[in-house]
Amino acid sequence: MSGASTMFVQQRPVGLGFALLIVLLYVFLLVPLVTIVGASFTAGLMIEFPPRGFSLQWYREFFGRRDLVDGLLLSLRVGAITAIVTTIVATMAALCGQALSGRKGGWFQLAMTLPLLVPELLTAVGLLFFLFKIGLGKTVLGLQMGHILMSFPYAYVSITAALRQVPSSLDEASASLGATHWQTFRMVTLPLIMPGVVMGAIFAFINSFDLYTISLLLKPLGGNTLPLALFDFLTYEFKPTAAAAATISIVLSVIGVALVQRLVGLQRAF
Amino acid sequence: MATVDVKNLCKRYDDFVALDGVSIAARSGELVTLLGPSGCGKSTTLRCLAGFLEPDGGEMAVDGQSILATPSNRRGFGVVFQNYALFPHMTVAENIGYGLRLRKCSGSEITTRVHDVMSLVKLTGLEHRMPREISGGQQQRVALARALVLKPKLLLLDEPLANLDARLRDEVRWLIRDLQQQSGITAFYVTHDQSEAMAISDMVAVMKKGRVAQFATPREIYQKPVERYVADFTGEANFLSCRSLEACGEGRMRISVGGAELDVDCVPSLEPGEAAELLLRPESLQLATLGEDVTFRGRIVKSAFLGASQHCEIALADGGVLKLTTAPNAPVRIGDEVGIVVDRSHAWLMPEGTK
Amino acid sequence: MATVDVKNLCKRYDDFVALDGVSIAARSGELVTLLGPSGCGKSTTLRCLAGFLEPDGGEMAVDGQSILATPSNRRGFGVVFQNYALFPHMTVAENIGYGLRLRKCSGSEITTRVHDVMSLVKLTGLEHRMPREISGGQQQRVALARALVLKPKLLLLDEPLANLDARLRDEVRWLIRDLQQQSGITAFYVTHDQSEAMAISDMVAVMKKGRVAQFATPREIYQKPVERYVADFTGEANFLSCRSLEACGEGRMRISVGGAELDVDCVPSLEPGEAAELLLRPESLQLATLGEDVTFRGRIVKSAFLGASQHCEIALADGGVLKLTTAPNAPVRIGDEVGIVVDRSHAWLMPEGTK
Amino acid sequence: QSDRFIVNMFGGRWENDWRQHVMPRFAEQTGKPFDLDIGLGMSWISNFRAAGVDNPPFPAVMLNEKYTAMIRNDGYFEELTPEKVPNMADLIEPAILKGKTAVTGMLAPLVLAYRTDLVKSPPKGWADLWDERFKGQLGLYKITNSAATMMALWAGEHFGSGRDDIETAIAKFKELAPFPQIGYSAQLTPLLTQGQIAVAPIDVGEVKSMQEQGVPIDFVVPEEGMMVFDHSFSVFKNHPDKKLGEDYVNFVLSPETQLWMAENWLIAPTNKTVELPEELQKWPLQADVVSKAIRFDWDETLAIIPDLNDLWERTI
Amino acid sequence: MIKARHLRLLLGAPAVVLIFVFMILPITNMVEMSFRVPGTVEPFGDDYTLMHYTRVFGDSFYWGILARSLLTAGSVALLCLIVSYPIAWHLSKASGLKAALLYALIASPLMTGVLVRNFGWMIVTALNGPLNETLIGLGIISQPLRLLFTQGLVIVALVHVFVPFMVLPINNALRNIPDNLVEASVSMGASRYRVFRDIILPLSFPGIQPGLILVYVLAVAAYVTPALLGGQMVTYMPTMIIAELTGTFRWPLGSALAIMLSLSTILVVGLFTMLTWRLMERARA
Ligand SMILES: Nc1ncnc2c1ncn2[C@@H]1O[C@H](COP(=O)(O)OP(=O)(O)OP(=O)(O)O)[C@@H](O)[C@H]1O
Ligand SMILES: Nc1ncnc2c1ncn2[C@@H]1O[C@H](COP(=O)(O)OP(=O)(O)OP(=O)(O)O)[C@@H](O)[C@H]1O
Ligand SMILES: [Mg+2]
Ligand SMILES: [Mg+2]
Repeated sequence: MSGASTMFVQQRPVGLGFALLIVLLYVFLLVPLVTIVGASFTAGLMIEFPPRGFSLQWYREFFGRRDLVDGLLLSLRVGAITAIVTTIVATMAALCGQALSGRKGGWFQLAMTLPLLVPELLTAVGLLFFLFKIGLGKTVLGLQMGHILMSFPYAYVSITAALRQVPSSLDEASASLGATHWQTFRMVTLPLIMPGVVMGAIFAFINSFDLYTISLLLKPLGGNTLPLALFDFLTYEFKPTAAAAATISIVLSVIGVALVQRLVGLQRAF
Repeated sequence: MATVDVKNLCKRYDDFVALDGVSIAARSGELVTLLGPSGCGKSTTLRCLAGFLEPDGGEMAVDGQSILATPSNRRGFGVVFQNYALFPHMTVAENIGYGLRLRKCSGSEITTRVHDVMSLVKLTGLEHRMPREISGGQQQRVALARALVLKPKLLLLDEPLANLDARLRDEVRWLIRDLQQQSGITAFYVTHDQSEAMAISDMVAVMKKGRVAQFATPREIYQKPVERYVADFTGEANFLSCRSLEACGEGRMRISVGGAELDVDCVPSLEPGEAAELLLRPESLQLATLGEDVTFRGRIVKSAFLGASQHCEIALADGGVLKLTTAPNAPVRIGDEVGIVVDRSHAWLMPEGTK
Repeated sequence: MATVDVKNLCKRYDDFVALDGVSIAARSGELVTLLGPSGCGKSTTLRCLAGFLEPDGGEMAVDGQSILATPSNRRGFGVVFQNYALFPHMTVAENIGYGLRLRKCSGSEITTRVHDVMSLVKLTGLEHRMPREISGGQQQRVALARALVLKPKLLLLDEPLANLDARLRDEVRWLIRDLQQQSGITAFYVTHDQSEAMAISDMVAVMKKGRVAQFATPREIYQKPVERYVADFTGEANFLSCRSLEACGEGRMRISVGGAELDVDCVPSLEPGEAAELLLRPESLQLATLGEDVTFRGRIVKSAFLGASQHCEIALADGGVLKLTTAPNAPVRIGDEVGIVVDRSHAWLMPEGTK
Repeated sequence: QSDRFIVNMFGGRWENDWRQHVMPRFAEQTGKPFDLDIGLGMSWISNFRAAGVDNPPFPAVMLNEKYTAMIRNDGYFEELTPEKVPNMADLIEPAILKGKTAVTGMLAPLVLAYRTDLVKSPPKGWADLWDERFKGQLGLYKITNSAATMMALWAGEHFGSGRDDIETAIAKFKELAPFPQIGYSAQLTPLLTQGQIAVAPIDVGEVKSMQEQGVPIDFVVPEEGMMVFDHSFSVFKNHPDKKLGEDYVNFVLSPETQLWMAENWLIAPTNKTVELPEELQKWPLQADVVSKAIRFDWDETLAIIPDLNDLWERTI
Repeated sequence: MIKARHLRLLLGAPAVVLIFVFMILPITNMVEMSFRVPGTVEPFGDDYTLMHYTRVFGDSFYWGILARSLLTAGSVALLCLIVSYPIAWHLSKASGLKAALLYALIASPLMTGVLVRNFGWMIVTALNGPLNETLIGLGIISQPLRLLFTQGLVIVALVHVFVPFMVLPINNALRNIPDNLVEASVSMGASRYRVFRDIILPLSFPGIQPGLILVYVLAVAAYVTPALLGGQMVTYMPTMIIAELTGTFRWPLGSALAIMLSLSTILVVGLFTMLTWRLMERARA
């Protein structure tokens, strides 16, 4: 870094141009989000940015709409279960993957990330047929399985990365001090991979919260997830309520991230 | 407080033979060092003992009882790792008390025992620091304390000083030796630093490609190595090819070397007439002053001031080079013709070996 | 082939003063070593010279010309890093040829120059290996070759041997010294290993917390240190507190120590009556044999066999401890009463210092 | 028999209104709690097909006739009669669909909407879409939407040899390209609102809500006749709650429900006994207007659709 | 100890079951489906045939759509790389709280649903939206641009969505490049540009390659964004597949198309991996 900084000192114009570029890129990342949040507070009747005045009317409208609120609740529930189950299964799988070496480890890794590598659509349609075959068609459980499947790779990758940072000598040290495998896991490994585990859970949750195609095909009778409800809403009405709903999901995500920050520290989590 | 017997230990990694019949033993309270270059199998041996690896063959016994079937966490050995392997999420005190906690000791017992061992290794006051907040030397001592607090039967140390700087190394080395002797714990110690091995061991096993080349006391290893490899690895050495002429007494041999004939001690199994090499340690050579009995003559080709001493290299007439050490202020000038006096009682004859 | 002048170099990292007025100089073709404990500012000095850091004050000149305004990539110095900093994605030959490529040399010129320098550092045959496929010692030589091939005005080496094991270190150290002398390149060399510094330097700068404590030849640094810190850092040392009684000639002083009165050399600035410390290097002490002029008496409290020698510690009657080195086979038993002979020409008196 | 009565409905506003204003009355009638399965024709059909004839997930279903036609010959549906569904007796005649497996419960008129500020002389009929003055200002549907299908069939008939003259139809639409192709009529709303397009065939309900938001917009009923989205209701033969399903269809066809839909959604009633109130007279919901709408035979249409879609995708 | 190792392998069982039962079996099902004859009553018949594949592979129309899908995904991946690289570089130089904030910023698109983001783009690109207003305000354009339902917007939105997937691995790779490699190269006379070209770029490739692959795979299969922002002006494979599977109910054909898409994605990724294998090998420290 210091080498580069010296170079900056000597070639300031490039540095300035670069800084400008970086700012523009970050703006690019933020623009749609800022727009939505802004638009959700409009006092006008149309979705627009900058908003026309300030009002909370669209939030009131959102919470008055059962279709949207029910969607939010279902999404939260499915997301929470997905996060918990996925994290447990992925932690176990990551421990297993660590014990596999070389070629076998590579295949295992590939298998675990398969849901990410196959187009979601193919999985979704395949699952639709399959779930009806085994009697889980149009049930919350079926939807849940689809979400767990699609969120699994994110948790797996995050936890595996964390596990790779734990030197095997710590396991050995713990064993040499008399710990059983379970004790080593609980007292040494788990605390050390916690940032990765929490990050994995958050990723799984966020991913589940965002799944569209899978949910569209697998959704249970009488249920709609928030993205589906929002899509339907946007299909028939183009009102700032949608911006309010979107803002609420953004806020939920931010709360999630803040939670990670409190629990494990964000720097360690990535 | 335990005797250890390792017999004919073998271990393969896939196709690669890492241990090829290693036998070593430790008497109760002894410190045994495994010495050898990188990759010779020192860590592998230790890890088999610790139970982290399962040997493919051979026997390991502690106090006469085989430990092959005992899992690592029930062997009751203390292990100290090269990079300390401290638990980064626990304070110093928690690290040290971890083993006691596993043994379900009471809180107050843990506190006292941790406190005692911490004052033993001079860490008092650092209880609540995290491992990353203390220096390398202190970390090393935490690792040691963590092993010692459990009063292990056997202490296994894998290059415990490798990550310390020269001055700290010295300090911690003596600490380890003192603690080991005070508590009378049997210990295995892995290093590739010969001076470390020499300084603190009761016995040294010099390892070579998965085998033990020589297992003996430090003095014997240094002064009476069984082969060139051992001599080479245990300190600076000069080797001169020579012809062995005839035996002249038990373990002695007359040889002809560099134009001179000498009687020297030799490896017992050596036969007269065999090609042999003469080992001359630098400290058994001296530049001749007037009137001394000069054995070799040559010209100084290199010299370096080392503070406590000077290092010279002298080219002999027949092309060999002898390295030797002189007092720091002796006048050595490159190019000078000099004579060399050999301390014959410290010359040693070995069978000619591949290096 | 360049003279270097560093004057009063200062560098701060935020609030922390890393360099606090460092002045050193190198004559053409000299090898100057920066020696000091971790964190004393050795690397910082070197990195200022290399242009990786901008000093906050002071002057650096090469051949009389200030280089402060020259960016790093136009200074034309060769830099060798502690962990080699080889480009992992280039073969050995590509690594060495990289600088030539940047200079737009023709392909054939690159090939010959790379080939030449590789045979100089004895790497021939490894051209197409990747850095990770060669040993540490070989990597070190690649790093060296990569700097040398550009025929730099000045060679900067930051702990180039730190990652090598003891035996390799010796080999590469001599290689560096030989190459530097053959090519006559001026060099700055950073290390915290005193024996390394002693062995290969023309001049040594001993650094202490961002300053130069002493800048002199290795011999002077070792034998006539200006303060205890320098003596301590440059080798094993015994210090005895004493009273200086009176000057007895240019740079000599009469002192009273441990019950004896001695005439010894001293730091020129020392005034009679000042509190002072006597430096006795272990090699200027000897166990007394019969009839010798014994200076001190004491009891052996520790001894260790080191192969080429033995290390003893002797407790004096007044509580001081003297460390000394004896021949490997001298009979030393812990508890023995012994007399100690001092080589007075190598005793050295310094002002009393904080350690 | 399940403990809840489940039927399907579109999402968004449809779902919300159906849940809050319509279904409670039916639940009161039957004394059974209800739930809605939200989705679209294609997802319901996927589900019924995946579930198979013997296991329909719920008893009664609302579908576009396009989708009804897809499975009505597969034996999914019960034949409906006035005995089972008394209100069938009052239906306008075209509302009873082929094979009596379905009855149209909602007719949503599709008209031509235009921005009054952007369009100087409004279009009169479908053919005006090809007029130079609207070039680049049109918003149309993607071919998977039945509106696009209907318009293509109409174009085949109008410009070519008949409804099955898909080559001509596609060629005519090619002339209009590029134009935004929309999945659902409400997706045209933001485009019209923002003025990104000026003319589009759209559900009258959307026109009304845009007018309420203050968008300068108006509509014409095309002179060739408007088109309609028809949502038909069917009952599954193999569902244990079949009887409830029939009651539900009857409930939807009842004058109260029909009037409610007309007032709130601008849906044209199919029950002849419904009297439209004064304020609804300006919208094209009256039985005589509706009867003049262009209608299609979806069995025939379905046979054409694969080729039509194919050609559309390839050409436009 | 053998037993302990086996126990550890057993931990993988739930995950393997999950993947096998809910992923591999259903997809095998789909593969089988793609060989069925089209049905008259049901979406597929009982007999097997290759006709869907001969049809799909023998028709330049499908090849065209496939090529468009693959090319679009390719340009999304490349653009994403261009956008992400400076961000990753900037991020890799940050530490402490600043790094945490930047991470949060970069991850923010991930944390808000696809739908939400797309919706945001709709507002941004509205005729009277902020983008048009800004551009007009800056005098760059005089007439508002119609951006919604253009292919450009689809690509921009996809790039936006995938930036985190690209930034994180590249940031990782950049962080693993020791500073002294840069210094070494500078000391040998390298300019800023040469340092980047010769050292930074090749050594960050282990981050670039997985980033490109991941973004490519995700972009090929993207459905919602093109559907929502593209206005169907151009057809991509996923839209086609959805239409066949859920619109016209030609399941065997739809399956065949889905499999064609998957196979060609795998082929492209495999080819790319092979072509860049040497670069990866070299950069692996
Ligand atoms: N897990 C493994 N798989 C394959 N080979 C291994 C493995 N562990 C060690 N080896 C090989 O076995 C040999 C002995 O390794 P070991 O770690 O015992 O050496 P060592 O003497 O401790 O060396 P060092 O001083 O470098 O630690 C080495 O050549 C090493 O390459
Ligand atoms: N980038 C930095 N920011 C803040 N402080 C620094 C930085 N780099 C070095 N320092 C501090 O400056 C002092 C001198 O550092 P320098 O690297 O020169 O030491 P050194 O003598 O080379 O030590 P070592 O032998 O450990 O390499 C150290 O105390 C170090 O903590
Ligand atoms: Mg080892
Ligand atoms: Mg340094």
